[in-house]
Amino acid sequence: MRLHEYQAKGVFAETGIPTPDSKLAWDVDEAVEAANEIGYPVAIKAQVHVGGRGKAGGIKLVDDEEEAREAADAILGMDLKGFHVDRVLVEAAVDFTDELYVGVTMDRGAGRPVAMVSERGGVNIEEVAEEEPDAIAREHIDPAYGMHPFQARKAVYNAGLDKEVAGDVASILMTLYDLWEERDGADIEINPLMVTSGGDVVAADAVFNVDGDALFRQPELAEMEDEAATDDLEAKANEYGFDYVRLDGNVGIIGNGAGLVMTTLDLVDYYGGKPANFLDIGGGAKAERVANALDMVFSDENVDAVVFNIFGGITRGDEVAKGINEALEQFDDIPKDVIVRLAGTNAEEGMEILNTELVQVEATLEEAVQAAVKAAEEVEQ
Amino acid sequence: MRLHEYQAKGVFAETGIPTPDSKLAWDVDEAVEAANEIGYPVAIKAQVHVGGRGKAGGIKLVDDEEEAREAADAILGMDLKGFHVDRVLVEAAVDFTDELYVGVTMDRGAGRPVAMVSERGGVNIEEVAEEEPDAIAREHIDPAYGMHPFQARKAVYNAGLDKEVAGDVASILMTLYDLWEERDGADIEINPLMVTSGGDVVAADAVFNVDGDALFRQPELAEMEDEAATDDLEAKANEYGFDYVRLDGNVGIIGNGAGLVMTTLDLVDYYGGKPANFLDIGGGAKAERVANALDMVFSDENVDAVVFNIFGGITRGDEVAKGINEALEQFDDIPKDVIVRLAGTNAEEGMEILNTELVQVEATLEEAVQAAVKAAEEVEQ
Amino acid sequence: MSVLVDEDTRVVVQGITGGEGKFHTGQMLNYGTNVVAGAVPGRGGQEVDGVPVYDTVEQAVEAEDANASVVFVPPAFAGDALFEALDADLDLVVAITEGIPTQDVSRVYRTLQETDTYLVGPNCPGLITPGEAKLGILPGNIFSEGNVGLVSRSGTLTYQVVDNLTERGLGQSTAIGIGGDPIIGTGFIDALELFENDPETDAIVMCGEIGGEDEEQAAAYIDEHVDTPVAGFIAGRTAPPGKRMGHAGAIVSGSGTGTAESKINALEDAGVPVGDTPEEVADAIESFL
Amino acid sequence: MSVLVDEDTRVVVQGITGGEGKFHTGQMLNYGTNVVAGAVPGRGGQEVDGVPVYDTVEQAVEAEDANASVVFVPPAFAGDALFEALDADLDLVVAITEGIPTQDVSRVYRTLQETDTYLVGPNCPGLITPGEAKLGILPGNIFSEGNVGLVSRSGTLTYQVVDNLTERGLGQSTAIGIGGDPIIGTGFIDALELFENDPETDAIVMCGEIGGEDEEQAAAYIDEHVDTPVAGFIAGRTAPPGKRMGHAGAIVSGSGTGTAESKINALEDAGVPVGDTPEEVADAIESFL
Repeated sequence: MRLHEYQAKGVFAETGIPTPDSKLAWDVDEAVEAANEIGYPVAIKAQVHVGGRGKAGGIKLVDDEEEAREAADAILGMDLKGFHVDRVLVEAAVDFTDELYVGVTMDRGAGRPVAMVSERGGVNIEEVAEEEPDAIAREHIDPAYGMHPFQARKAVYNAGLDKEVAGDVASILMTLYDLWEERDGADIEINPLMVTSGGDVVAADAVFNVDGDALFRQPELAEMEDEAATDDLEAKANEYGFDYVRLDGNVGIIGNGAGLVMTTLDLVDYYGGKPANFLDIGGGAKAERVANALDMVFSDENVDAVVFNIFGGITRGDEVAKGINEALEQFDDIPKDVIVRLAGTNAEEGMEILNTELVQVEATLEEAVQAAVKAAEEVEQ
Repeated sequence: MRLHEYQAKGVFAETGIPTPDSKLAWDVDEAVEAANEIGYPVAIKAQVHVGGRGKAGGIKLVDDEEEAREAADAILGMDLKGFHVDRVLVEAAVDFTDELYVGVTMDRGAGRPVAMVSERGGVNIEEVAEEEPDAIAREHIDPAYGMHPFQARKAVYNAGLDKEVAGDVASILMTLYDLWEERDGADIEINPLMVTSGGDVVAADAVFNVDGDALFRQPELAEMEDEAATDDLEAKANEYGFDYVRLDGNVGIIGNGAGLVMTTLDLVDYYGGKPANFLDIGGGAKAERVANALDMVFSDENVDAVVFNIFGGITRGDEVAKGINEALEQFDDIPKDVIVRLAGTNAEEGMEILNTELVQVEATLEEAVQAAVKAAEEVEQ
Repeated sequence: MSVLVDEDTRVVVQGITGGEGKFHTGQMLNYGTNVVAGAVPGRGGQEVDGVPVYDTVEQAVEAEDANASVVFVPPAFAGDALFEALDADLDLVVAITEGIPTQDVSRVYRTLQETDTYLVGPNCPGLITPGEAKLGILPGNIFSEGNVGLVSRSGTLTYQVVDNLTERGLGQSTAIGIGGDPIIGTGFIDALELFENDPETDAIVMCGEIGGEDEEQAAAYIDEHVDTPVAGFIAGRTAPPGKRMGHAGAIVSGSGTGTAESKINALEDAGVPVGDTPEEVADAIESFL
Repeated sequence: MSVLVDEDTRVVVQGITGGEGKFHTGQMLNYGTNVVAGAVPGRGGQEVDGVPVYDTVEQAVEAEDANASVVFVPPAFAGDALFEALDADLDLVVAITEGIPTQDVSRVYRTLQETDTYLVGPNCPGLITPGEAKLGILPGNIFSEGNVGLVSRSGTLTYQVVDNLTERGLGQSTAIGIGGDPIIGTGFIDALELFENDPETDAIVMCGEIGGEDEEQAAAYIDEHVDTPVAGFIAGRTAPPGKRMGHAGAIVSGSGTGTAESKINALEDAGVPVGDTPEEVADAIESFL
């Protein structure tokens, strides 16, 4: 789960990490008012979950009210890499001499957290990571202990930071790690961590992604989960609790288990079709959940046919069949062809239950995918 | 550093551990008023750092105001195993069906903390520990992680606690451990942890000893450090920052390093004398500290002669000699014979500085001790 | 004849009194698994399907001589349950639970390194030695006895591949669903090592998916250490970079490794044929035997 | 010829810019110890007595090839300094600092078990191989080269015993002050094992004191594993039970072990003569050689 920049900065500020003066604004007037209050120059920053906002025109530095109005007007409502901008952060511009990078994430390969520091922060940190990995000091953390203070020092000194700021950055890194640990962070980053001409450090941007599986014990963060600014269908998937990704094809795909659903996508592609989505109903789905999944895929107007591929383990074929029947019996005229393939637990019972007037049943994954690709092709023609 | 029962209960109560209603009282009227407020029966409990208070008459259960007055009058001002009682805790009596024991301490042999639970709590726990060690469930804790919840459960179920209270006791044990860890506990105990007829658990007594070396980061606990109710000389030692133990002999002993001071005591005994005290001035003592040490030992009227035994490592012989001279030059008539033996760092310089009109100098530890024993004997005769 | 589990494996089910724990205990018993105990705090003394329940894993191990556990404990308490299982010094712990916070798993993983226990999962379907025992939630009826070892990051994809094998009469020695979470216990390399050392495993299927570098590392391991023929499958060829597909394992990192292409190339470079479809995996295995 | 330290030991001093660190660095250099670096955060690039200072221990180790450290860092930060030393994978860490909170030491001790490093202390005078190197605060001039190994829980008592040995011409191979804190790194048994395996150590002095069970365990170890003759001394015979004498090690537990009597008996049962005075210890050693 991703927090917006302004939310992340709010959390950071609570722990004493210095952040610039800022205010959230939902419309142009609010933005201008905020800018006037903070005092120029200010940055006007689109609040969307997109990397490279600056390069894409989502951040503008303005020097007076007129520029502020112009910038807010341009950014609010814009479409940034597919995301609608409905709010901006108006923030005091920082007069900086250096841009550092600090971050904490889980190194899945090592199975433990890693803290990172670089004096090469700013927009190009990903290139730095790719091309000069040694320019980023990395320190693995023992999750039993958390970060030892000496590790924060090692990271900042190994990154080659000036002695003048090394102590401050080390203590920010300790704070970040503690935050990451206490609040179940997935990734937490300050990039850039700006060094001012006075030798102070300020978090000019903030990333805080939270482990979605831990939201049950992070009620405050769960409340911040963004309701707005995502694709309507993906919002619906959140509501239903599906793992759903919308793609640009026309064959709707529903299945159980990420690996099998991905395989179904791959086979659609392999047999010449184009997947419209990834939808994993998860393990042990009951009839209602199955019906919701069909509802979701039907709502996508790009979908021309649907393949429903279930290999039962905890999921039971009879429950799936019931759900499919229920969902389809609501329609006088079923909007898209549905091809079903059931295997595994209670698959035979499911096959018996399925109303074959409403769906086309196939025996194997390959046959089901081929049938769906064909059905979708026929619609397009 | 030991907290009083009432202080420990205050700390426990903050974390949600249930404790009986209680009030501290410094005189009889206050105690009676408190008892009336709480409602009878109440326990009136001497607040001194002594084990086995109950058996020694330091705890009385009273049923009405008259008994309360009588008990408070008897306990306040009493001498309990050498400790003056200057305050009592007046506490609601608990109607209990069982007395449990829970505690956390450092197992120095294992180098890690250990949590303990027993259903055989109460005054005889030490006997239980001695005679039926298996009646106490022990669970070693990994200090990197702290106590895992499963360990608290293991401890209570292995101790054979009733299922009805097992969950509550496990969660109290978790709380105790967290307290022990966060507040730098040395030993922390609830004995007895009473089980009421209603199946609730209540901390009827509370022990909380804090690691004296960690008081620098426990300011709240440091403030509780007891100013009162200890031996005057030991209070003085606290003030000066000496490790000091008063004993019942007449040869005063000052030295540097616990092992060497103990050895000096042992030699006094070996040569037929009786040590009056243990006083370790620690490492690197300067002249003033040395003078303070002499002042302390002179203040003990039982002391007839003093042996000053320094083997310099970080402690420098010249500094010690200066301190001895300074301390003794204040007297027109030096109250007790002082025998000095200096060895190690700057011992020769020290020997030169020492005013041999004020002190007797000996070359070896054995000779110094023998001289002091002899001098003390002469005073006694 | 098998790795990790067989008819002698003595299983304690952690969370046996919960809905899933109860249901799958029945399923495991039906399959013939030696489920000897359950462990649920406060439920000691009860029984589930005739299996005695203890308050702690340690008590279950002491009383019933269990040497493996299957964990159905809900995510909020699963990390602690895994620590309890490791503390009890079991040979094998199978964590079915899905959605355990990653930091909890990271702490468990840290302790796991100090033990000799095999942890399978979390968020995995478990493992099965057909005809002997299954530990977890795999549908027993699709498996058949044989000499193909199978290791997979995905649950239902495993079933699909097994189904294709079984239909052709290619039985399995042991099938291990290692799970697709960011941090798991037993990985591809551990499983490959076990199969390589199992005289009754004559061919291996390895099912990977996009995300992470485990498949690339496994390919290198196969190249150096595995003589048993291996066939591979990689799910997620059509996944767009940067999109999250289902579980966290399936994120394309975009840094050269982690993509389906990178994994397929690594495997093929190690001499492992990678099927375009599950059927093709079965073809390759058939050709080995 | 010695254990743990010799003329090739390359020392980094943690806390070299503090008062004690500075003073004893000078003392160690005077003695001939190979002090090659200091480590103090923020002081990298400075020098103390010609010794270059680095910001971290790791940098000191990389630049100067140090393999041991001596820690003079104040108690509040000493635990962290010890973790840093262990992280740098040194062979030997000598913690002089007195008054480190016990829980900090317990955490360090836990990590120590996962390393091959010898930690001496904390709250110890350090160790010395006469004529070669001293790491710590022991007064070098009282020691002399020879073949008596010495291990002691107490600082100044060690000096006393060494003085008695040196006066008789009984030189020392290595003398180790292990410290008297409740939790320490290297204990009696570690030291005894090192001396037993050192061909140049022909007799051992072991100075214990009341509290804990380390001397009893050491006695059992001597009985089984040590052929080199050992003489003992136990401080605290006259300490009243339950009274705290100086450091926390010196508490009589009252449960049968931990008393001077228990320790003396255990040692004598293991064939170790225990002196009533330091002189008698020297007598015993003289008789061995």
